[in-house]
Amino acid sequence: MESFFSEDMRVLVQGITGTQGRFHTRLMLDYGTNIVAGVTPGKRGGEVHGVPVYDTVEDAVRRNEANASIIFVPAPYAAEAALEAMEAEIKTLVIITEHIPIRDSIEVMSYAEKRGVIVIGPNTPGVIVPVSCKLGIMPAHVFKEGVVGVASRSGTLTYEIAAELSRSGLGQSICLGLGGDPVVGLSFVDVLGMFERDPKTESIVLIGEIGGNAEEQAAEYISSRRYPKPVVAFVAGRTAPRGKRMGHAGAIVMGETGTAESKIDALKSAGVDVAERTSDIPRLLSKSF
Amino acid sequence: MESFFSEDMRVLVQGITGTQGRFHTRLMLDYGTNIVAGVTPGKRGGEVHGVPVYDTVEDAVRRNEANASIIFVPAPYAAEAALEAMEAEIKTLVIITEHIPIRDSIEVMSYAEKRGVIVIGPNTPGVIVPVSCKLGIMPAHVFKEGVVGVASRSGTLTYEIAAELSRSGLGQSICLGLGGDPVVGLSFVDVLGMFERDPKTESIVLIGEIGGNAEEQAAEYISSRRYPKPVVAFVAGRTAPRGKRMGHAGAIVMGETGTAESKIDALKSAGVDVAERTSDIPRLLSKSF
Amino acid sequence: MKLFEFEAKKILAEHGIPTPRGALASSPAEALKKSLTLKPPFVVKAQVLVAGRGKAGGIQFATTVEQLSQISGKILEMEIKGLKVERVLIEEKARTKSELYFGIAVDRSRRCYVAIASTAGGMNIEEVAARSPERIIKLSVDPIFGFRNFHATKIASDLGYSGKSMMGLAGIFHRLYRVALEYDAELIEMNPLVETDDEDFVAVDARIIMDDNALYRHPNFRERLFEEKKTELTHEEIRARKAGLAYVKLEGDIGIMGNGAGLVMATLDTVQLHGGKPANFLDVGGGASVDRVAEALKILLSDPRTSVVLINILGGITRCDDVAKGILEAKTKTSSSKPIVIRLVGTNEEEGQRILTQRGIRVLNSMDEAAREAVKVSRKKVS
Amino acid sequence: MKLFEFEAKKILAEHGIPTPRGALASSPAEALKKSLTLKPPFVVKAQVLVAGRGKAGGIQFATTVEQLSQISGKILEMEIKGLKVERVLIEEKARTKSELYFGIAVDRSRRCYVAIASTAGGMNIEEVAARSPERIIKLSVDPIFGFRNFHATKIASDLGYSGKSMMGLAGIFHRLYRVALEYDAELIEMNPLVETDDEDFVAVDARIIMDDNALYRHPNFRERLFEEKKTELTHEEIRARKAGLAYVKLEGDIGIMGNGAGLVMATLDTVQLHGGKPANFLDVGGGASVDRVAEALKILLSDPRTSVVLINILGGITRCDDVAKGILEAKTKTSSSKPIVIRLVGTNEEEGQRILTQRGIRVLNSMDEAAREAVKVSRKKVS
Repeated sequence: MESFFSEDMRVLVQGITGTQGRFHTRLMLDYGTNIVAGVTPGKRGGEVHGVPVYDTVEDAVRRNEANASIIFVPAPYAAEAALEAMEAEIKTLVIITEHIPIRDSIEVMSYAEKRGVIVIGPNTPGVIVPVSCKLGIMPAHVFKEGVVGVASRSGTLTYEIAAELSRSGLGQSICLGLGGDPVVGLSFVDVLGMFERDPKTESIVLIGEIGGNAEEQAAEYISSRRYPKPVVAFVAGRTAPRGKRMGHAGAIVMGETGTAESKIDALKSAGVDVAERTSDIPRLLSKSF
Repeated sequence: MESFFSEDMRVLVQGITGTQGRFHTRLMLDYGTNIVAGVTPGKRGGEVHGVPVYDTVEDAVRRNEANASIIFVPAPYAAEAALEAMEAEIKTLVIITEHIPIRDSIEVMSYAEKRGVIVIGPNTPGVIVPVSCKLGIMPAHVFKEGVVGVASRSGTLTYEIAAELSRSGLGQSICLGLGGDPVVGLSFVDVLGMFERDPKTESIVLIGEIGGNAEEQAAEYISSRRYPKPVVAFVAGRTAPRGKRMGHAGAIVMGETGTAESKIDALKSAGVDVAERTSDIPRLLSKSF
Repeated sequence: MKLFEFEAKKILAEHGIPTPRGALASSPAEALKKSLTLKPPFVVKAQVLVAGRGKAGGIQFATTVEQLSQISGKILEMEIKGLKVERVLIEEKARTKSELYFGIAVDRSRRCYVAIASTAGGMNIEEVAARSPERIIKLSVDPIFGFRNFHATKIASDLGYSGKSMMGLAGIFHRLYRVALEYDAELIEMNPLVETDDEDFVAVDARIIMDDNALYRHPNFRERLFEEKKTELTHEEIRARKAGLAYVKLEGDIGIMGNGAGLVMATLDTVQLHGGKPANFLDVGGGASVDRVAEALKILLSDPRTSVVLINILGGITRCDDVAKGILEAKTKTSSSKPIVIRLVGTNEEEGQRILTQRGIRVLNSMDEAAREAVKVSRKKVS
Repeated sequence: MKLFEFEAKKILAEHGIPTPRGALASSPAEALKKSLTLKPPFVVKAQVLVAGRGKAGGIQFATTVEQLSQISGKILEMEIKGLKVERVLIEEKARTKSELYFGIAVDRSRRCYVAIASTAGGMNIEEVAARSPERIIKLSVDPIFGFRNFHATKIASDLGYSGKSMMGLAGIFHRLYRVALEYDAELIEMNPLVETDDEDFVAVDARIIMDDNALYRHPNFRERLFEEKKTELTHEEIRARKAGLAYVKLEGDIGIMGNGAGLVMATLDTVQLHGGKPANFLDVGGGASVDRVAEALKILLSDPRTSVVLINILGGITRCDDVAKGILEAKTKTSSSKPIVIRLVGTNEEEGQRILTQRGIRVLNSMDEAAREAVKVSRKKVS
């Protein structure tokens, strides 16, 4: 996955000394991720699983040439952490943190755009390239190396579908969680562009859900440019009532906007196979080979 | 003066319906300045000396292709007016207004830098190219067409010196007021660069005063690159006490910083002739021809 | 978090945005008393946190204080969309020349705030956008540059106003943006914003939805998340929220819980696909403890509408043994005999499944199978 | 506009920055009474708006309340650099482990705010910068991005602090930046910011200079510009400020006024070049009215130190006839016989010169000539 999953990725963990940060640093290291440094203000000089800890991102970057960062910092400080990373020239940013205020996310995305930084999340399980690298919190064992690119707005549902794919012998080239918040960095459209350019990815699964219009935009993108790789989609939330937030801050139907029907209709019109059940996805994908 | 005084300058007057705006619009028109529109929120549809008035800069620019603006808006709204002009793609901005808070000026300069906008002022008499164009409030009769470029941090003192020059037969290629505030747009260094590239300008007069270190930086610039055109300087405020603001917000010696001695010494070391009296300037200039 | 109309108006007024003169009352007597300082005609408005109160009779007019008192009494006895009316807002009715809409919302795809204005005030703005898009003015707000006075001026000018009216209107727009930022609003609107006969503007209705995730910056409002009367939530929803669970009440009879919002939504969808009706959405979240799982299940079991509970867990951070223990604890504590269909896979699944099967509880492996089973059980129950 | 130390500290404390416990007193009795709630040792500090009060004896220490009362009395009788001490600040003396400097200033050449920190606290920061630049940490603040928590952390870390101390210090830095913005400070500093024996931090001295041009945003402070006791200004300076004139008192005997700051400064310089000593700087500004010119001249004529007044006007927006009328008015009103040397050229100069010469007043044409003349007249007067 060229644009941000380069061979020489040197990863920083922000909030490395917290429970989550510490736990997942261990799992990411085990998976083979090249973690070079961690940051927690006030904890300079410490170590987490052999990874040196710094007070500031600038310091960590200067001494370890980190170029990507994964953020486990609590919500009230997470946006600040993202801005700090960007100011220190970090170019790929995975924000795991949930419950970041929208206002803060908007600011982060605005800077990211101005500085050409790729942001994944917030409120994302992260990204995994089976079986070489993991920048996230997903359970590694459900993923298998292969040629299906997966992009999703949800966490556990992605594991469910990845597990179905793996069981059916359909490994994944990369799985990306875009994040369950209303305002996130990478969109389906961005990711479709990356998948198209990625030689390893042969077909794509999009896992959408109610709220917003990211799926409609993906459909528009697919149909307008006659997208060259087969795409299968699943959209969660057909049964969701209006005006209620379904767990994710972003999963809400506002008025007529963001219904599952709208998304499914748009995707189908764009020629995308939309699965009714997660268990149908492997079959629909196989059809396309 | 290439960079901002192009032939096709189409000027907007912000605050055109105020007393100052109205008065100087008349004088600028008389001088031959190509004023195409004016802006005062709430005054759309009106006219000032035949110039159409709009509510917003965007509207004025869209309908009249203005590319420069002169601002007469009162201090509490002047920075906002400057930002509005920049958002509407105005590329040359003269801010006449005095008493703009520093915090506001800092914001304006920051945007100007990011957007590549040239800002002259605030607290400036503006800029004049005798005898073709005036974007300012200076009394036109003291200026004469010629080959001396003048840049100054002061208003009346510039008129005094321009009058001396004109009387001595030394016309001016352009006279620029940089502004008497601590934070202004164009600096002596910027202007020296412009003068160097301007074929019409053969020699230069810099009129400095106490406060800040713009003159020291000009000296550094002149000596470091062996500046190719002769420069004569005058620095006002040798007798000024420390810690007192001498009329201009920017004219204040803070601690050891910003004294006239420091400036004069730096300029002399850089090979600049520094006049003791304004009346000496024509003689020093003539020497250089 | 939704604010009541009277709260939103108070905030607007504090920020220099004109609102009608009025007062809050929780009884006809109080309404009568407070109306004495107001000039007729009046309007009486139910203070409930649901849309569509007008159509439900929650907004009525009165020309005399007696009539106002009588109407207040009637409205205070209403229940609108399941919510009891506890208070009414009594106000002087604005002398309307025209009605505008102005609001600030989040534009997800552009990832910024967007200012929305229309001369079609008083109507549902989404309907206006759908039917007469030419009547809608939208302006994306650069998050760093902000919504400046001149942006407000531009909108007011584009709405067709000029001179003093335009300046006044622009001032109101600009102030509303400042309120939006200050209160971390994910939606703020004045609808209608009324232009009166004497060419003043007044926000006749106002709505603020605060971003729940930002409530730590607004401690005054934070505790309200857990107060039934100050939210539009049901008793069960409040209880779930207190336990840190994401819960939404639905109309059906199959109680559903799982881990992860997307997975639970998909579970609901699968149940419906098989002909069943979900009674709720309940996400226990990631890495749920024994206690949290138990509390979640207790909420579902105690819901009288529920005929069967479907549990769908795919353990990642969540451990299946913890889930199994939570299920047992809830069953013991509630002594409910309602059937429970369980799908439990992922981290520590052998241990989790063992704990349950030891107690004679069957555990399924696929979501689809579990959903089908739950629907089957619910049908039996109902018939 | 300079704030008093006690005011600056109050603002800092309100923003969560620790300051020593203390109280303000304007008499020894009050100092004694208020010291009873404080723990010795004490420090007594003159509240005057000039630098160098320490060297002038305006800061003294006391170990008992009696001593404190006595010292307060002594300081309250002082006059420091021409300013009477009206109040003292009595405080608990901090148990100092080390002294730091932290401030926010305007960086003119980079056109932004700059945060400045040093471990050489308690000293003049400019001297430190000149002598030991390696002890100074500077960080330019991007005006749009702002001074963020992590910038503060970086500075605290670079100063050599770690762990809890670093976090505490960073918090103080960050709060000071917020104070700077909120109060439109052109300079704000804590010097020294003391690290105490128990590793807390406390701002032992604090200074805020507000941007005069921003005072319209701070109405509480605005009126103070014109109160003698709340500024470092002399009576004449206050009077001039009220009239909208820029006036600075100097040491000499030649009163000087003109239009335009640069021109007046150049006039002062020229006078000195000819061996004269300016009594003041006075700029009547652009387009001065008859009244403003008259008031300006009255201020100069009424100054007992002044032997001669030099008026240097180059009319642009300013009209020479208005200036001439103003001069006549002031001469009539004050019936002063002090000589006035006048240079008057520019807009309407014929009319202006005519008005004066009709009354037998000579008018010169060049600044240099006028300066020379004024010096000559002053020499005659003095000799």
